[in-house]
Amino acid sequence: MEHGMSLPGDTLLEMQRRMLRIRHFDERASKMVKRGYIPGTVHTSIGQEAQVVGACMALRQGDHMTGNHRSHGHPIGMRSPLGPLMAELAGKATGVCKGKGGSLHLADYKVGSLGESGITGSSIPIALGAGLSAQVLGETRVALTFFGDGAANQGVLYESMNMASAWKLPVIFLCENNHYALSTPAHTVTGGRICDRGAGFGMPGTRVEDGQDVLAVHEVVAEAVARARAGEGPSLVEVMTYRFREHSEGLRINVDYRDADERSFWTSRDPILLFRKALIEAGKATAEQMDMIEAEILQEVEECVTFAMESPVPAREVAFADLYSDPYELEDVL
Amino acid sequence: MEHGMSLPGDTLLEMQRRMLRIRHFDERASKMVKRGYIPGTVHTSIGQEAQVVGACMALRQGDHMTGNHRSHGHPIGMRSPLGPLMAELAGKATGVCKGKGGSLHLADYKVGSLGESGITGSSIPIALGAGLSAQVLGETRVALTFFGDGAANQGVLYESMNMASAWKLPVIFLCENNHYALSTPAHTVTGGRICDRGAGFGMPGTRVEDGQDVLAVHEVVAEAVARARAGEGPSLVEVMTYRFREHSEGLRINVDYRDADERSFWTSRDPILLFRKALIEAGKATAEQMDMIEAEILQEVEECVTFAMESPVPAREVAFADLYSDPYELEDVL
Amino acid sequence: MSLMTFIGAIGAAQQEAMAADPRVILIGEDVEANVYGTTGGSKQRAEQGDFVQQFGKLRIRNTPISEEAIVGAAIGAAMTGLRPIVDLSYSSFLYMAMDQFVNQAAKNRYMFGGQSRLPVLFRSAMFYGLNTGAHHSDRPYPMFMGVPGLKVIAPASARDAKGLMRAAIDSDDPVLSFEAVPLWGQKEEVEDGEFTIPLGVARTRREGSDVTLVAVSGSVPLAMQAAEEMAGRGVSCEVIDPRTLVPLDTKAIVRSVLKTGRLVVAEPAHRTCGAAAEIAAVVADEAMHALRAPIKRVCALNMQVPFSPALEGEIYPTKEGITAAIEAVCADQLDTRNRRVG
Amino acid sequence: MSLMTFIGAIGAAQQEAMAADPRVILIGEDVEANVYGTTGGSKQRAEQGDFVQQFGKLRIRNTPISEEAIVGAAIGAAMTGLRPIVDLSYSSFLYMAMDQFVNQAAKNRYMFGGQSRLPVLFRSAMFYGLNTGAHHSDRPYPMFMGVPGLKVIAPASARDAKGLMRAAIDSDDPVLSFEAVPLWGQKEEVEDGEFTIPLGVARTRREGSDVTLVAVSGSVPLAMQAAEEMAGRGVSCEVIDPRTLVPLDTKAIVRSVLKTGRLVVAEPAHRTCGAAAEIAAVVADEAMHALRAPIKRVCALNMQVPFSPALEGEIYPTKEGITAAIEAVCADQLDTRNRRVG
Ligand SMILES: Cc1ncc(C[n+]2csc(CCOP(=O)(O)OP(=O)(O)O)c2C)c(N)n1
Ligand SMILES: Cc1ncc(C[n+]2csc(CCOP(=O)(O)OP(=O)(O)O)c2C)c(N)n1
Ligand SMILES: [Mg+2]
Ligand SMILES: [Mg+2]
Repeated sequence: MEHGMSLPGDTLLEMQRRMLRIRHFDERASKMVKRGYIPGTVHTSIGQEAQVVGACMALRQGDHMTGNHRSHGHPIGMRSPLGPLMAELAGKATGVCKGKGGSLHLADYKVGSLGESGITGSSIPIALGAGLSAQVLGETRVALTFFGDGAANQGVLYESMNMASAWKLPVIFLCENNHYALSTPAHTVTGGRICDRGAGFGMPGTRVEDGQDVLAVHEVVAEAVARARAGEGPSLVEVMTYRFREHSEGLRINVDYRDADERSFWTSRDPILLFRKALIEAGKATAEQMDMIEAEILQEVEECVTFAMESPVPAREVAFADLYSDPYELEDVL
Repeated sequence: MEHGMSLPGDTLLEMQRRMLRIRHFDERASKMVKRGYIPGTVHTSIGQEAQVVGACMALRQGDHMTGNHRSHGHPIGMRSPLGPLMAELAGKATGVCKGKGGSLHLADYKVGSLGESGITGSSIPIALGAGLSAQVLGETRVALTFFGDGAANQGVLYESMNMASAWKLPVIFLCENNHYALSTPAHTVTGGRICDRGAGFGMPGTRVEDGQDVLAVHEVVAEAVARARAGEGPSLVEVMTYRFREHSEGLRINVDYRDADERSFWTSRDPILLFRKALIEAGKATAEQMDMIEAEILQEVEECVTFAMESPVPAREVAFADLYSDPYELEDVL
Repeated sequence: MSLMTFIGAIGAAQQEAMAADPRVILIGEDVEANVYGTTGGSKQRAEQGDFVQQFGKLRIRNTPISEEAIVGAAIGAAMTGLRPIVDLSYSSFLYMAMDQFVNQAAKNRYMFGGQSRLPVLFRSAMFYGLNTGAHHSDRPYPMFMGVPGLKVIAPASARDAKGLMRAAIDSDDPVLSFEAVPLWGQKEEVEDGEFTIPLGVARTRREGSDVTLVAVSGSVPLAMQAAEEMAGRGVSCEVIDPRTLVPLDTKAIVRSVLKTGRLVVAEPAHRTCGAAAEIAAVVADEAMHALRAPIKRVCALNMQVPFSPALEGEIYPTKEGITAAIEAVCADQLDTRNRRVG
Repeated sequence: MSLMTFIGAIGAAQQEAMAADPRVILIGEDVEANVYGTTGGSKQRAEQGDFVQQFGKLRIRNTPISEEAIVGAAIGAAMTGLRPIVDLSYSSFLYMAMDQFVNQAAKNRYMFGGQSRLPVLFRSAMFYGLNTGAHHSDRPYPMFMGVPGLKVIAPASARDAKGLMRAAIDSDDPVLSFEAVPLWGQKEEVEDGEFTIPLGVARTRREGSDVTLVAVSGSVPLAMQAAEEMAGRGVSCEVIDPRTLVPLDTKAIVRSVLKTGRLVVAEPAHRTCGAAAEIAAVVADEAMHALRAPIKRVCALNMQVPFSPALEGEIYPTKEGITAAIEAVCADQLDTRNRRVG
């Protein structure tokens, strides 16, 4: 991790903060699902925090991001306030989407989060469009889209990569390769390596072998962002990582599709612990400071839970708002 | 062309025959459109005969093929009888699809032609399925799918390549790169090179630079077929070629999207003339023999036109047949 | 006969069809690990194991997440000798493969003058009402009803699921099966062993004389409850479950309306251009002279599906909605009865 | 006012909208070379050149053949500041992008609690009846009518095309425009310069008292001919063109049926679950008491589209089919008239 340690101390600590926010937010969300406070299910990013934060921290205010069903980490990585996110998961009126989106469909336009997607691959061309508008309007913003190794088999990804490349759009295609799509091992359904697919579409394709190292991810994504911002076109980045939990909270799969050795290898590479150690070793912070940061984050998460729990459920009329932009007659849609 | 000249003389002459069949069939079809004997429009393969025939001759009876809107060459290349093809174009009862398909939707299951497609890219996964059935049923047949440089930007191609690769299916993906999709130059809408897209999906991707050389095409495709038949999986082949005519017969495009130099460079590389010369030079046939072959083909084409012209139009009831396999009550669908 | 759940019946139909014919294969995302519950082993014959153990990985296979290629490959495989069952899991994912459904599955046989056979079944589950949000709650069957060349089934009970599923697998045409997840746990007595229920034959779930209640898929139990309730109030409902939407048993529906003179249609799809619209239009043509009241539809609102449990219930048809519609069309009836009683 | 063709009106609406607002861009396959006829120059202002010359390649661009990404990119661009017009050429190609239409365009604004604006217009042309075979003859608008969140227009005249197109471009919601190619050459007097026609307002093309004839898109001229013919036979038809299908002006239709007591609906889409089914169902609910005859639909048969000119004519609605439907619902009327005359 030496390399990225030259980043400003603030930035380094902010990375750890965001990873901790994702971890503790998701830990709490998981518990709330089990207790019935969150309806439906959630997909946690636990274990994948470095990959999310390393990428998001390479963006700046004004940039855009789209994501997928593993959906909390992305907006948290963009620094979306936790309260409305947790309230959204709980289906409350104060949710970031007024309780109408839920876990799979978080979006916080204020931080550039254009929307997570329950449909794998479906939000990829949305980021392409954000790149297109940047180019036409002459704005120097970029767009990054997160998708999994499973979603990397959706054709729309290659249509989008091709168009971004032909038009030199400022888009970063970021594949979160956590080795599985639900119960399906990536190697059984993937021809070749995902990172190698960039070249055929005229863009760099880079694999971050150690996706548990937030600085390694950040370095590669920052390069892709710089390239995009400079008008040199899109990049494909594949980050190798692992989810520590089941595909979604509460899902039980009877077949043992991930073996114990593999699991323990990866859990020994907890991105948050690794970075904590690295920061301390590099003298960027003391253990005490790190503990304090973690305590702060725990407090923040606690508050977001309280906010969510204490918020009211949406009023009935909310179900009938926001379908169209112009006021429409309710009888037309009811 | 020296290389392939070691093929049996019969095979070489059959190649030329098939190319001539395509050429003269399409020449006649073009005239018949102008005179109103063929309704709608047709897309000719004139100029691209080497690419079509070089590929089809690498297949054998029992193999499958799917194609696209540039649709006559493919079944002719598979040795589908000309009469029912021309009758189909003319919308006659004796058409290979009973007059219900038309130029865009030729299919002749007897020769393994599973169907051309008016929707670009749409018939690619059909060939994938033919590869899947071969594998499951333990048959050694292969499936080849033709698509253009334009269709190479459809996502379903990459989904299909990936699945074929992951499952090692006997499929050959053959891109007919004639440099344009309708009025759109390939280089303006294509990121990277199409042939380079094979690698990222775990399969060889080969470009035939001289797609006007039927033997060059044949050699590369034969290798891909051998690989597929041996259970080693799919291949991507990109053949560089050129259409001598407008996108479709009768279409007028006001913008001059193909410059004269480019056009004359390519028309100087007429695949049929090139191969004729090569055959004669290699002593495989005399000029007289070649003339005789061409005369035979012209005769065959003449007969197919007569057949088409003299055939009756389909009876009204034909419009209501073949929607489902089981006899259904007409009132249900009318 | 054994008591069987709806989802168990689907598994059984698949298992029997695969055992009967080696050309039947099953593909889909995560089918090997039985994530969606229809490719596991049965309790009665635990020693056989799950589908992978019974039929092997050549015939049971996990696909990449590539719906368009999955559907296309199944079509191509059907055209060349297999009889694929495709598990598309959520109905919301069908859109990814729309071109293959409409332009290939539905059109090939016709366009090619009858040269192709397309024995392929596409299963998908409608997970509505479960707080999964707008991306996982679709009930898109009406879109496919309007595509000639496709057949569409929507069973609403375990026995119907098993019999129709098998008929669909045995059909030489492409069939789409839409299964309402709220029904998965429902139980019914089902014949042991193989049997089929022909496509295109409605099931009269309850006979009645005052109003015809046509209910589709997940709306069937709601309609039955409403009918029961209305019976207590003196209104006799005939409940018809079409079971297959293409072909649609319009004769049975029209016959019933000719008897009752009234029609209410309930279904979980959005109202506009839904199956209920089609059924209403057929009846307004063929049984107009017998109609004694307006035709009422009780459908999902023309609204997207909100996530919050506080909101989602507003969208779908309810027993109360069906009851209100029956009341509206039987207003005179109810008045009369009330007067008679009073 | 100038006499303008339908296709010319579309070009004019696009040109004016692009001139008025730099955020309007136009993307699609082969739009630079004006292959589909709506991005060329106008004769009156030849010096301006075609759209590329007027607006530059940044705003007019040929796309790869990647409908799903095109539609998605347009949605994303609309969400981030542009107002794209997407030319998808043939309506038959929309299926390729179905996921983006349904799961992104229709749902985003709602799911995200109103955070997104989606000012984007998707144009496509229905080339039916032109012997292009089943892959190029679709009229799939009913599929989109059933997707809440989308708006759908289907103009049937030059003036309507221009005004509705511009209203669609100015709308902050995703709009799909379906244009019947058989109408492209039709001419009408059209205002010079910019104007809009509000979405959701039907146009009464002809007033009448005996039967309401609702006709959609390419069926409008057929309905007008049928009405003219029937007028000669003593039947007075009121012809209504809804013009926009979502929102649908049900009030105008119901009002007319309340007056005439009879309804015939004609449209070029397949019958099952079409716009005609929806309109019939609305009327069978809201105007049942006024109906004096069955509601008749005159639609494309539930059949795929054959290529041969000897066959294709069998599939679509015709003037004769509409006339026959009017005769059927006005049978008593015609009898009476005949008796009066005789
Ligand atoms: C179009 C579509 N197909 C299938 C699914 C069901 N599904 C949800 S998540 C998932 C696995 C996704 O795997 P990957 O993209 O690798 O992301 P991960 O869950 O591993 O982060 C599947 C199959 C879906 N949501 N959308
Ligand atoms: C899905 C779809 N989009 C667009 C079209 C319209 N179209 C027909 S052929 C064509 C160009 C195809 O180019 P290419 O694949 O290179 O084949 P070529 O015509 O050059 O042989 C286009 C855009 C179509 N038929 N289908
Ligand atoms: Mg994954
Ligand atoms: Mg081309």
